Amino acid sequence: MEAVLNVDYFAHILVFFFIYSLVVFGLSYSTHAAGILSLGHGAFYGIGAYTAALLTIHFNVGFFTATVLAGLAALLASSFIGFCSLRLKEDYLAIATLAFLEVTRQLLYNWSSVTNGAYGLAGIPPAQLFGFEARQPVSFLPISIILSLFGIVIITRISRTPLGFSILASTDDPIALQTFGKRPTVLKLGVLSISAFLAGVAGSQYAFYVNYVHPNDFGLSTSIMFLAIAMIATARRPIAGCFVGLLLFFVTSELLRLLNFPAEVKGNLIQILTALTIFLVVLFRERHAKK
Amino acid sequence: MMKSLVFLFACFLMFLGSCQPRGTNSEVVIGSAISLTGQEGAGVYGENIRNSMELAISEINAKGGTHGKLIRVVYEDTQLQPQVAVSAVNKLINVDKVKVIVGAVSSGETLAVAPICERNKVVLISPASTSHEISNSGDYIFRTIAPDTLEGNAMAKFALQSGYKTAAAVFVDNAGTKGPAEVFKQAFETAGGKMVAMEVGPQGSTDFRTQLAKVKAASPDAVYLLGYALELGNMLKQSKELGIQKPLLSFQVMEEPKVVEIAGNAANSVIFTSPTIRASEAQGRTKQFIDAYRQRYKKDPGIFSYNAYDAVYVIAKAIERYGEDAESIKKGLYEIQNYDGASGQISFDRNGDTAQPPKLLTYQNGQIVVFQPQFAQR
Amino acid sequence: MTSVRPLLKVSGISKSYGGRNVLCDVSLEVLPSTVVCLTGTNGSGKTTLLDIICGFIRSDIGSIKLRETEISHYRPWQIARLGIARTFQETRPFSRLTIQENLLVASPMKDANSFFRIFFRPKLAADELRSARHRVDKIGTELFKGNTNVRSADLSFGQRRLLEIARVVCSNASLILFDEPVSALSSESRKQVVQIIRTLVSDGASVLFVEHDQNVIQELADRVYKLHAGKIV
Amino acid sequence: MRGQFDLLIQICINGLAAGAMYSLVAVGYSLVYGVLRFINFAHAASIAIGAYAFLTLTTYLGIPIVLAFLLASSLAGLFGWTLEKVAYHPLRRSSSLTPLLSGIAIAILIENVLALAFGPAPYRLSRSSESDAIQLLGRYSILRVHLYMLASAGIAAMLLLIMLRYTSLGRRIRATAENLELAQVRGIDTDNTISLVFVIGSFLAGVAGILIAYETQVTPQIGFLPSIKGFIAALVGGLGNVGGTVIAGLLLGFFENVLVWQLPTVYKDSIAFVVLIGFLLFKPGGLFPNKWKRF
Repeated sequence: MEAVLNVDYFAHILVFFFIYSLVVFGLSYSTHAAGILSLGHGAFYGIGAYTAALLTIHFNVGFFTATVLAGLAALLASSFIGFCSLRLKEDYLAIATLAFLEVTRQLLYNWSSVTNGAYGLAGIPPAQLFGFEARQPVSFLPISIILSLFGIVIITRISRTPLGFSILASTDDPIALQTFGKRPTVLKLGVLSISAFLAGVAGSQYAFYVNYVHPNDFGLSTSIMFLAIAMIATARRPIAGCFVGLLLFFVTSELLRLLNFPAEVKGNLIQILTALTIFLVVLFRERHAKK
Repeated sequence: MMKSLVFLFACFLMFLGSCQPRGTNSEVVIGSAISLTGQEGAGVYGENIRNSMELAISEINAKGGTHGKLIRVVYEDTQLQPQVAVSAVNKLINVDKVKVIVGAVSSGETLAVAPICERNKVVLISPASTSHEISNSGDYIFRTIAPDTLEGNAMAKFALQSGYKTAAAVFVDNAGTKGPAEVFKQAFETAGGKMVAMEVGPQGSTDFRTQLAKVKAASPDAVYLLGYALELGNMLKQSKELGIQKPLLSFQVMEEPKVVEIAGNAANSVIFTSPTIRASEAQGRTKQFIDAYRQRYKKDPGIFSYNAYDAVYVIAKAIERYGEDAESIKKGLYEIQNYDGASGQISFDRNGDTAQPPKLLTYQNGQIVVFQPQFAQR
Repeated sequence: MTSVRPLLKVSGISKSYGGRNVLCDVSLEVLPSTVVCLTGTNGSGKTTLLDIICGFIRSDIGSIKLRETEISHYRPWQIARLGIARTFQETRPFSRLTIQENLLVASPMKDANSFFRIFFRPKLAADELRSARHRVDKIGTELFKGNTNVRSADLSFGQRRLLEIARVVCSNASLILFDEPVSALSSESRKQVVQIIRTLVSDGASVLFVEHDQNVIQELADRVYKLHAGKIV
Repeated sequence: MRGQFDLLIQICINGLAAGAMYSLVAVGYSLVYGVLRFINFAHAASIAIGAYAFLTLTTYLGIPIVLAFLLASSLAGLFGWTLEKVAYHPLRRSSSLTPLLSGIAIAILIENVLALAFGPAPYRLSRSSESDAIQLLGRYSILRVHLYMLASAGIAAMLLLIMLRYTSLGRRIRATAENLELAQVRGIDTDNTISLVFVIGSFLAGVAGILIAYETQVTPQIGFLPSIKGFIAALVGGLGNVGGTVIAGLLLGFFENVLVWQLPTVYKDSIAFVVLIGFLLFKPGGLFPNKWKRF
């Protein structure tokens, strides 16, 4: 009597897998290649989600335009962190991105005339693409796969060209890079804005898939989750590393959900596993980093 | 590297596909998507709900279960985050093949999972989300807790009857407390009253001294304090510390023992609305539930416990009458009228909401008693 | 033959750090496709002068003219784009990149280096990249016997020195500043470096290099400036 | 008008109270950053450990308050020591990103372990006079625990200044802070010095945790907001400048509450973050950024 293959469960997880992949591709590249540790990607994700939600609810903009505008909104927001990265070095920049995240979250909560504050925004129409409505997870999956491929193309395209080598060089030795006419800060800002754009696009997908957005989803725990996944990647293989990180994350969180751990322990266990992965990856990479 | 990646991805897909729905057909499986861990005291609400559901199920199963089958609950943690709630509900619907889910806790989560339950024709019954925005989010969506409009209006009526001309409100920036505050303001002002201060505290903060100082300066006739497990206790304590002499009004979160533990004797003589009565004056089904809960868990039931207990019973009642598929549960629930539950009289309207009439209660040296309002008859 | 206008004209450059004047009133010229040597004891301000010319350090007074443009207030990347490249005394490879990638970063490419063009002008970027790769491989085989995808962090000191010089060659700058190019090199690679500098000059580039080794100076320098305690002697 | 005047005074007192807590937390931050030039994200964990240790010692084991106070804070200090040995020492030579990440990881780890061990619910420290309000001039109120916070922040700052100026440990700390390699060359056991700095910083965080617990309640997230606000105060005061940090903490608490006198009170927390961004961008040295003499 039970369906052999519960497609919806399968599809739902894969949709989130590919939505998160977009954010994580950008974040891992900006962290490892451009050396910008950002705790603010939860905010870019949120800004993308809210932009798409507001555009579709109030101005019934189409799915595609809303997604592009959501990405651009996040890109615009990233200019603030870009400005900070000009003047601050790594650890101060990380704190500035944390402040940016918290201010954005407070804004989403308090600007209730626009964002409906703590009630969140309901009634976001599902994604319409070429005439059919993607209501079920299965029908939404192709969209998120395509957009994830879009993210892969962008990041690999950059990392394989001399532009990508210059980006790596901008962290290795910005002084020497300048003697060849390249501008390290412009390169870093370029990477940051592209990763913010991808996070914004992912945010709009989340809005269209869940048809509801709430400020509580775009706080520090989301940023840290993205960072934990992005940690696995390396500058040389950003995409492959992210896939390993994503697989690790989803398998552990879904596995824990399926094993009948007492429910109240699961939430903490997932967090503890995330923390341990970050810690072990950082320690492992430190031990093997060639000087 | 690519080969190993593809291989890894393949096992991931197989792993996902392989998780067959468990559950033999000799038992009814109910889903429960509640916050068991997370920020802002999320775990407290989950624990209250889980304890009451387990209590109700053990009682029902002791009497042979429902529709000839025993009941089992699968719990999923939502961490008070809509994003996590969506995945939790997805797993309950698609893996555990549940037809009814008790949850979610915060209004944000319920609004996020409601469309999924509607789409998959699964009944969602929330024991905790009070926002009035949930009322029309679908005909599979029910609640065993009254919408915030009820308590807001009831307290406004009481304030007007007591002759208060001005009032102030201090609440936290989340749906559960913002709703009653705004409803109270609307009702109070339409009837001629005047709100002299509406002070909001940011999420997760426990320091309301400045908000309360502004309220004290506005010298209202009464102060309406709204917060949850981590906030309300501190609001009360800090009002006493700031020497606010005016009568303090509040809502059903006052039932939560943790709030009184934090507030200490500041909780005394706070007038609050709540459909249930904890401790001394409770009678009938509520008293029976309180005694059973204390006997099993050695502590008093907290907020949402009563509503979760009733949720299980009304589900069992619906299944008993029409069967365990979602349509029958839905039909059965809509037919439940003035069911005498632990959280008061439950009757579902066409929105799936219930309206247990809130009673006026207060604390006297640590005990909840019914508040006898001596309105000056004018 | 004073009618030939100098490629680089440094005049009246002074720089002092907290009271200690490192350079005072230094002037020199580099004529097109000539080799000029700057020599002097350690700490006589040679590297500081190079840093000032490259824009890393701002001189207190004085002017630097490249052909007609005054570049003393330009930023390092602006000066580089005008065709000045340099090597460093302590080698500064891009450690995470391979030799080939180091050389590609050094080669001037407009299309393959802009975020905009690699997406919207992929064809142009691809052609430019192909020709650059071709030049880089030629230099790679010449200097590193072909194995150019070795991470530069794993190179020996001598190889890193060669990499710096190869990078400068790839950048086909018109003026190249060498900071002790042959110091601590084996005699065999020392000859190789001198040979490269000669070919560069014959291709029309000019060179200003800092050096102590007298016979290298003899071999290469058309003109020698001697710096002693910040002043030209 | 009388009401508004009273309100302003009470708000200033609230500002003082909040500021006292921020300064106490910030002193620990400033010390650690001053020496190592990096931000210890796991400072929140030391606060939580101090609070929970005190809770267990007093409520469950019934140890007298003063003894429990010292024991709990030294337990937090011990945590600081292990934190440095496990999470930061091995990463000393890496880019300053990695210690940040391991700090975040430890902060999450401790928060969740405490939530598992003690449950998510808030606890109240046993009823005692520390948290009763004192009426000033009959109209304004401040908690006794706020005065304790103010006192301990001041005492801690003074003790630290004296220790750093006149004791051999102080000289070793300043040498390590000035230049790690140079200090090593001069035969100073820098690793031991750095661990001691962490012990002191976390001990102070433990003290702050206990006093915060008295002020409100004990939850796994007790250290989160105070540690961020404490860091902002440390930065505003000039990282590494213990004296300036205490003053900056008071100023932050003061402005946070006073600005909200007219603005809607919901912006209270965002003000602190806007202050942080402002100082990070335009005055990263903080209010009193004199060079190393700042100790």
